[in-house]
Amino acid sequence: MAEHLRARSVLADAGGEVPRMFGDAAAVRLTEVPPAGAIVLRLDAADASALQQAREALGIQLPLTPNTWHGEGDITVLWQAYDEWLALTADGRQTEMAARLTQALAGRHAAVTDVSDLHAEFLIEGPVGRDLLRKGCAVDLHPRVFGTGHLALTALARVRVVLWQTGDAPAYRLRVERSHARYLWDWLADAGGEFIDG
Amino acid sequence: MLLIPCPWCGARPDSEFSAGGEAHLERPDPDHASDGQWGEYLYFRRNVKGVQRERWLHSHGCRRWFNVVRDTVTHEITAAYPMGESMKETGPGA
Amino acid sequence: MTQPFRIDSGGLINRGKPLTFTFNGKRYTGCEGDTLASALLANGVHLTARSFKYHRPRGIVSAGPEEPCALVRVGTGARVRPNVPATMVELHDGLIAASINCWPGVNFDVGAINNAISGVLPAGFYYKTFMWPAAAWMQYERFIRKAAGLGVTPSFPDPDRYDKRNDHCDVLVIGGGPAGIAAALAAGEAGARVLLVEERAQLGGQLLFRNASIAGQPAREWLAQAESALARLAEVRVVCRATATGYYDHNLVTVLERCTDHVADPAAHLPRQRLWKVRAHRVIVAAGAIERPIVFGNNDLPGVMLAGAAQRYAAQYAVRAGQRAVVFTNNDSGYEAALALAATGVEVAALIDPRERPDCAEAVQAQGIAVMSRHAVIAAAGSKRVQRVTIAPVDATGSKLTGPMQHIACDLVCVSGGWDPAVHLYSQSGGKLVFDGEQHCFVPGAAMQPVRAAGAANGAFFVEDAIEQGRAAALNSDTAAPRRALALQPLWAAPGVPQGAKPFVDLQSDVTAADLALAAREGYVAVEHTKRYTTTGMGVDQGKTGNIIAYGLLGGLTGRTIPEVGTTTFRPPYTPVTIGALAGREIGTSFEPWRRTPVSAWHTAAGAEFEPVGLWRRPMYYPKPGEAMDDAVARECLAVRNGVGMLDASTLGKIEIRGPDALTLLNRLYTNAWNSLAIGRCRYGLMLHEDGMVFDDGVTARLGETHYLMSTTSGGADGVLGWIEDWLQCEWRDLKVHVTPVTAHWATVCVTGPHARDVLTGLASDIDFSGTAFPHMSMRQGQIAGAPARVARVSFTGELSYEIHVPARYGLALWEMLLEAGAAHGITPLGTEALHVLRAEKGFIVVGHETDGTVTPIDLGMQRLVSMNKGDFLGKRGLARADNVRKARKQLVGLLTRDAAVMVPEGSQIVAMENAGRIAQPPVPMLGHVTSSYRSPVLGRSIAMALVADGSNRMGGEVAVVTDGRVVTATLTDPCFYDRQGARLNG
Amino acid sequence: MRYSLFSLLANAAGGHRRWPRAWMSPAPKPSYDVVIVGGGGHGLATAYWLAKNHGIRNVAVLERGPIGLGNTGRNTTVVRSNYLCDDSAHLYEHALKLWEGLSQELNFNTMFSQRGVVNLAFTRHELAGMERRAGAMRLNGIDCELLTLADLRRWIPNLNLSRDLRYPVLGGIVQPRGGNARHDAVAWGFARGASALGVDVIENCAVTGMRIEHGRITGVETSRGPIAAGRVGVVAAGHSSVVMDMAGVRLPIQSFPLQALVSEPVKPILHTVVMAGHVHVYLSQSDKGELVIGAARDSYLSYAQRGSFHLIEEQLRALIELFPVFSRLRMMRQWAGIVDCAPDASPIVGLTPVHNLYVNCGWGTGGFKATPGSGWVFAHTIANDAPHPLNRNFTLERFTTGALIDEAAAAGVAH
Ligand SMILES: Cc1cc2nc3c(=O)[nH]c(=O)nc-3n(C[C@H](O)[C@H](O)[C@H](O)COP(=O)(O)OP(=O)(O)OC[C@H]3O[C@@H](n4cnc5c(N)ncnc54)[C@H](O)[C@@H]3O)c2cc1C
Ligand SMILES: NC(=O)c1ccc[n+]([C@@H]2O[C@H](COP(=O)([O-])OP(=O)(O)OC[C@H]3O[C@@H](n4cnc5c(N)ncnc54)[C@H](O)[C@@H]3O)[C@@H](O)[C@H]2O)c1
Ligand SMILES: Cc1cc2nc3c(=O)[nH]c(=O)nc-3n(C[C@H](O)[C@H](O)[C@H](O)COP(=O)(O)O)c2cc1C
Ligand SMILES: [Zn+2]
Repeated sequence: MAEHLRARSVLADAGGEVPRMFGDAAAVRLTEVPPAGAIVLRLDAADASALQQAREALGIQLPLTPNTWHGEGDITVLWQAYDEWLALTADGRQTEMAARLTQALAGRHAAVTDVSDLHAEFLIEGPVGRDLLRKGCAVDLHPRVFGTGHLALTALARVRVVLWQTGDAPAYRLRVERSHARYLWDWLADAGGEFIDG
Repeated sequence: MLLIPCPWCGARPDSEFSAGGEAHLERPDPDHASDGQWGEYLYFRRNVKGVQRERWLHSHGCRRWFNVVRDTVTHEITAAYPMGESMKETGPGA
Repeated sequence: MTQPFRIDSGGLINRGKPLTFTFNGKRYTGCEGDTLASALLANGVHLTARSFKYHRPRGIVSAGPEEPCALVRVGTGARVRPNVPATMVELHDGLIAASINCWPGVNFDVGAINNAISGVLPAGFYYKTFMWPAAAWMQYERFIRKAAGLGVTPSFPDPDRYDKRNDHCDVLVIGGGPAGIAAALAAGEAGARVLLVEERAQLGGQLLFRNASIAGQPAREWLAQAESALARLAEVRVVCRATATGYYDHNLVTVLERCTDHVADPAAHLPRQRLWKVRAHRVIVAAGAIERPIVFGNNDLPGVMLAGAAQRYAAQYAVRAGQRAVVFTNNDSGYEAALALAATGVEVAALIDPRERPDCAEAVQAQGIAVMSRHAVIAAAGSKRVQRVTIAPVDATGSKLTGPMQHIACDLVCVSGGWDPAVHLYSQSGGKLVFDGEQHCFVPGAAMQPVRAAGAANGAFFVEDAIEQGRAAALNSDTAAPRRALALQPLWAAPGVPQGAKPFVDLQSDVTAADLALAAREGYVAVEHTKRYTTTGMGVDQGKTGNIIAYGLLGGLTGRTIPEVGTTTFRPPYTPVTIGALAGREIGTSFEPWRRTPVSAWHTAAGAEFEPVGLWRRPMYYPKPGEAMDDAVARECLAVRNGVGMLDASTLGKIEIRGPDALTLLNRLYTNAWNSLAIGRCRYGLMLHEDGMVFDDGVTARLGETHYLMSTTSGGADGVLGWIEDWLQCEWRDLKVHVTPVTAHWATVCVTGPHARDVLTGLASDIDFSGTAFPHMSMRQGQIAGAPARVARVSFTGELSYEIHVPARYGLALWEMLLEAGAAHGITPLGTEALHVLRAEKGFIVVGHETDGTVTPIDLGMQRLVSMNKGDFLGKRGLARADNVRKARKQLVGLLTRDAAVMVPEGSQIVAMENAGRIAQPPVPMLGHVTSSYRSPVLGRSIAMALVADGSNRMGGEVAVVTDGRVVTATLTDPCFYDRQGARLNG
Repeated sequence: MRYSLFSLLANAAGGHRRWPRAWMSPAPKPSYDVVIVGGGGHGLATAYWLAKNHGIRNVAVLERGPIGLGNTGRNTTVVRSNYLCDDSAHLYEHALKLWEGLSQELNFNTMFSQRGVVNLAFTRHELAGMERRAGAMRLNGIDCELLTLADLRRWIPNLNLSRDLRYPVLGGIVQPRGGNARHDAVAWGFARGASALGVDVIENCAVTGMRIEHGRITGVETSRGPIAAGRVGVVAAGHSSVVMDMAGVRLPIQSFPLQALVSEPVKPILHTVVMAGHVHVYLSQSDKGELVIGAARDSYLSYAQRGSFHLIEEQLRALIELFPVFSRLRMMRQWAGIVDCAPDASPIVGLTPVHNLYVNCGWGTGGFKATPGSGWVFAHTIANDAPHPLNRNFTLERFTTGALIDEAAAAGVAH
């Protein structure tokens, strides 16, 4: 019997490891991102010292502006609500990260939960990425109002996603509840079909 | 489709939200409320024609509840404010 | 092939690109740039349709979306489009079209009998007859239905693809005529993000056929320059073949883009149509104006056409709509049309104008056209095409004949009764309409949303005014843009229409002036009543040309002004929108997400039958080859009772609860008391809404001092989370507790059966599974084969059971490992159906089966789970309401059929034994219904649960279960049928 | 003048110039025995039955606009009595029986077409719910048949019965006596009938206040002046709480938009009413040929007679799932009404805390079908100052005691 349980991708049976390309010159490219360590942090943003503790434990400032994210080194923190953040780190580091945070925030009105397997993460890049997303997403992604560093919690197709822009090409990442991932992947692949030159 | 101004995420189509009905309802003291008062609390709403304060949940976004001041005839929204904030004097009637 | 009515030069068609098409089985040729209508006219085809009610011959009336008559079927097979206006069908090679609503054909149509008996078919005739005998209506109706309707629905599923697109802009400009172009240019140059949508294939609006000059420049030159200026602006997007169809709240405008309808062989990957949902900061409606007809006798004959349309056919499409025309106009625009026609070689026999002679008559007369002022066309004649008109002199108001009639031979009548701004979208936005007493049309008034109208849509009928208005609207400038009036004297209908010549108001719905008069006589005078009684404006064209005339005539009939009559409500869509486009891509497999667990693919491969649970898809059972459902379920059940089974329970809702007030929260949410729960132990709880009714249940484990893990039903997880967050965020803001949903983070496998422990002890794990170390209703954390794991010993089957949670990425591996580890014990995967049988044997409830939102814990016999002395909890007060403490409420019971082999269907009604004989003579009082019903393999008989009035006092008594007219006798018992002492899950 | 084929023929000869007004629209008198507030189908039916069954003819129906343009004039016209709760079943079945003779009763063809109402089941849970409902209907003496897939194929030839759907159809029930009626005709027919019996149908007369003395109503204020009344019945649908507020009576009612749409007219293609609860759409084909399609209601309070566009998208997705052949048809018009929803999705018909003031509301998304029956029992209630046995349990008090008549679970989809 196996000594160690083998991890599987949520798209294991849909070929998610292989990037999907649509259009000549990769007008848009869709990839499943390997799992990251992820922590949900709940904290009162009005509690300045708690914020300070969290910052020290993470080594990075929590974004306090709604709809933004902030990354340094291998840590990215996504704003989720006025009292909630999603901290991403390299896979395997989450337990330690959670422990650090838990310890730093002990005795405060805060909660740290490992959610590394709660979501799947996709990368969408290429010049028509915006056109692909706007088929199912009502957020205005025009560069005048949404650029690298921005984030949106919104509905894409029929599911809730966390969508954030990581590059001007543009490049977006999105996280979706794992049980919805396959649906969203298929939806994106179908939507991308239009950009394949006939 | 209404544009609901989430105080945090910004304005989004109402399909991203759940409507929570009239805001600032008082829950009567359960130990002292009569059946009549409890029934009022459960079922009776002002059903305002005009400007009303109501609750919305950004269910597909930040998952937070907040209050909105909206005209139920024109659908115009004049204010949105977080839960726990008292009724601001925003607009007539309400 | 010749196109006899094609003009040799001019126009915007490409003579070098001839296109072949078929109409009513006959082949014709047209040119690139034609519409089906212009190509038909080029070939001299005027008879294109039969009317809705009277099956009268009809032709082409307009050159746009307002077309009331020339509706045709386009395409064949699965790609057919049943009722489209020929005026909006761009010609492509091989296009096939045909007339609709006529049999055997458009030339000879049997339905025309209706025209002969039209005397007994006035407006609303069906309200007055077909009532005897009462039962015969269904027969009458069959005929009426056959006669009604227009085209035929395609017989096959739609092969095309439809897409959607969300869009945003600072300024949305609707309409690409001069006003819209000017608006887009001005806004774009000011730096705004602009979207300009134009319904037709190219920009230009009326400039495409009007001989206008703009600031001394010929219109087409201005247009070309403007188009290239637009193209240079990076943030201005122009989309043609895109109709703004609906204006909704908060400046949401829907736009239907027709991507491939005009292409002979569209590429398969492209959508046929795309629905845009545009959220604009500001909207400028520059949709132009629609020409208004004038009613006269037989004004529906083919060859009677709007003057502007004839002009457009001549100038844009290089088609002569006739050889000898009469122009009938009450305003100056008809003069321009007359000149344009004459310039293309149409003989204009006369220009008839009820007004005194206007200045513009001079130029017309100079072309040798007779201008007959103070005259009106009172009727047309001809069989399938107009052959002549009858004209007569009229008084100054146009309401009386003042002299003898005379006839003029012609094959084309060009009518202009004025222009109506296309205010549809403006009105849909909530904007008010006001009646312009000078131009006699409705124009936009006060706005309710950030929207302005410009150009002809705003009553500016002169190009330079329109451009000025477009610019002003774009810059949001307050200075009122100019609007010179178009000289016009209103004339809705010609007076003195001869007997027998029907004057039509709504050509599509076959509503005549007499119908309106009848409606008025019978009191249907409110404009909305008139509409509904006569069906005016209720056709595919939504009365774009007819409605205003109906208002005018109705005003006259009832002594009201047009503003007093008012308009009917403008509703979306402006022009009809394909249902497929509204549905979009989220159909079929994309209809709704299938939520998948980490083991889903394995279940599929194993041949499971699935059932939906919320958005999840759970294996219901795993049939082996040759096994029916019952066999498979029985096998799975017995495996659990006698050996061991395993179930994918990943769908169970899971919520982490942390904080010093976690315990307070649980005490308020659940009906029972939570104070004494030790760390590492679990407890079952019920949740009630504030009315006292059960809405979810589940087991919560205490993992730490202030840390709990709550589980919920699979379908109820979102509801429970929402419920908790609602209370925490809105009411109990002082509670120091956080809840975090983690359902999909964990894969959960439930191992259940007497051999469950044997299977688990075979795993590489640091958890001690022994009965003493790990008692029933407790949870342990540790690891299994290197993965972090939480294991709960809880049971829904009544057997020794463990729920093993590992991070989702390991879910499939865990499943496979358990299969392997359990192989020696014959471990059997089981689906939800077996689980339900097993839990029913134990009398455990399932929320949604045993509850339906009207059931309290007391009704379920679970009073021991309701702690009345722990303080308040949600639903406590509700439980005490008068009806909830009523005796003899419906209560949960077990049911054993007298014949153990008989199984009653779930949902069956239950009546008292003494009423069993009465079921043939209803009404029969009912006692309750069967909530769950199964064949129990271990008991070898059927079992059921039911909610029965006063059930707890009827225990041991018999009731009659009524199923499909049969009566089954059953005894009421305790709902627990198996191992009542619970011996099997302890130890 | 009586309506008949004969009178139609006779009038044809005269160019239809002799038809009289269908109903009189007189100026209000200073005082009436009974004033009905609201000239929708229910209000007009109430007045008709007051005059016909109870001999009370000094009655005015006050309608703020033209009659019949509220929900009566904008509903999808489904008529059925396939209800679960006994109280509802008896009430709606009484109405259905009245529908069966209504055209003759009113001498106005309401085009009541018993083409059958089919409810589809998409989950086993729904199937069990239908078994429960069908059983209850039969035991209450109401026609109902359970349908297999083969039956469905017969009833609805174009229905997509593929197993590959996200939610395949599993079965259904049909009430063969259910169907559609012409909505406008019902209002007009009752108005004509009531008018002929002496009732004043007063249009463009909005009630703006209530006169109450010592807990007893004595009349109403209107946009056309005060009108004294012995008794007042309020039947104002979406505006019920606004009107009752004038009398200081609160209602457990919320007003929501309910949308509907019609396709372009086509030749007969659908011969039954089809309702699909789980995927949220229902439809029928009108005699004029258009598909009349409805769905769920909007979730927010509104008095605007318009709703959110995404509901239309949802409804048409569901339609295409069930009827792929309708994809190329086009939506011709969409609209909304304001429906008065009670917490248990059942109406409130009865007395109020104010003497001689009666209320009839809460029909929500499904009161058209009740129109003749609702008027019948409400007229009885007003005439006797006591409810008819059929509406005895549809009281306001039930929201105090908790004895709701919970059709919410059974209804599933609005209509
Ligand atoms: C889109 C839609 C689809 C529906 N589909 C169905 C269906 O298929 N089957 C079904 O059974 N039911 C359906 N319904 C519900 C049904 O339409 C209503 O329940 C029913 O028509 C209510 O009738 P009513 O006469 O009570 O109300 P209404 O017809 O709305 O009449 C109320 C009247 O009161 C008047 N009024 C209001 N305030 C005042 C005042 N202050 N003074 C004077 N008059 C006033 C209003 O102007 C209105 O005319 C649907 C409803 C909608 C909106
Ligand atoms: N001389 C006359 O009697 C007379 C009368 C009326 C109009 N006009 C002419 O009309 C023009 C006015 O300019 P304008 O720009 O206001 O009108 P326009 O008619 O030139 O342009 C309006 C454009 O809007 C498009 N459109 C309409 N509804 C639409 C929708 N819902 N979605 C997308 N596109 C839509 C039309 O296809 C058209 O191209 C001038 O050329 C003027 O001379 C002249
Ligand atoms: C059963 C039914 C059938 C309808 N059929 C049509 C129709 O064939 N054509 C049409 O334009 N409108 C039709 N309508 C919609 C009405 O025109 C109108 O939009 C609706 O009654 C609401 O009124 P309003 O739009 O004036 O607010 C229909 C409405 C109903 C209730
Ligand atoms: Zn938000």
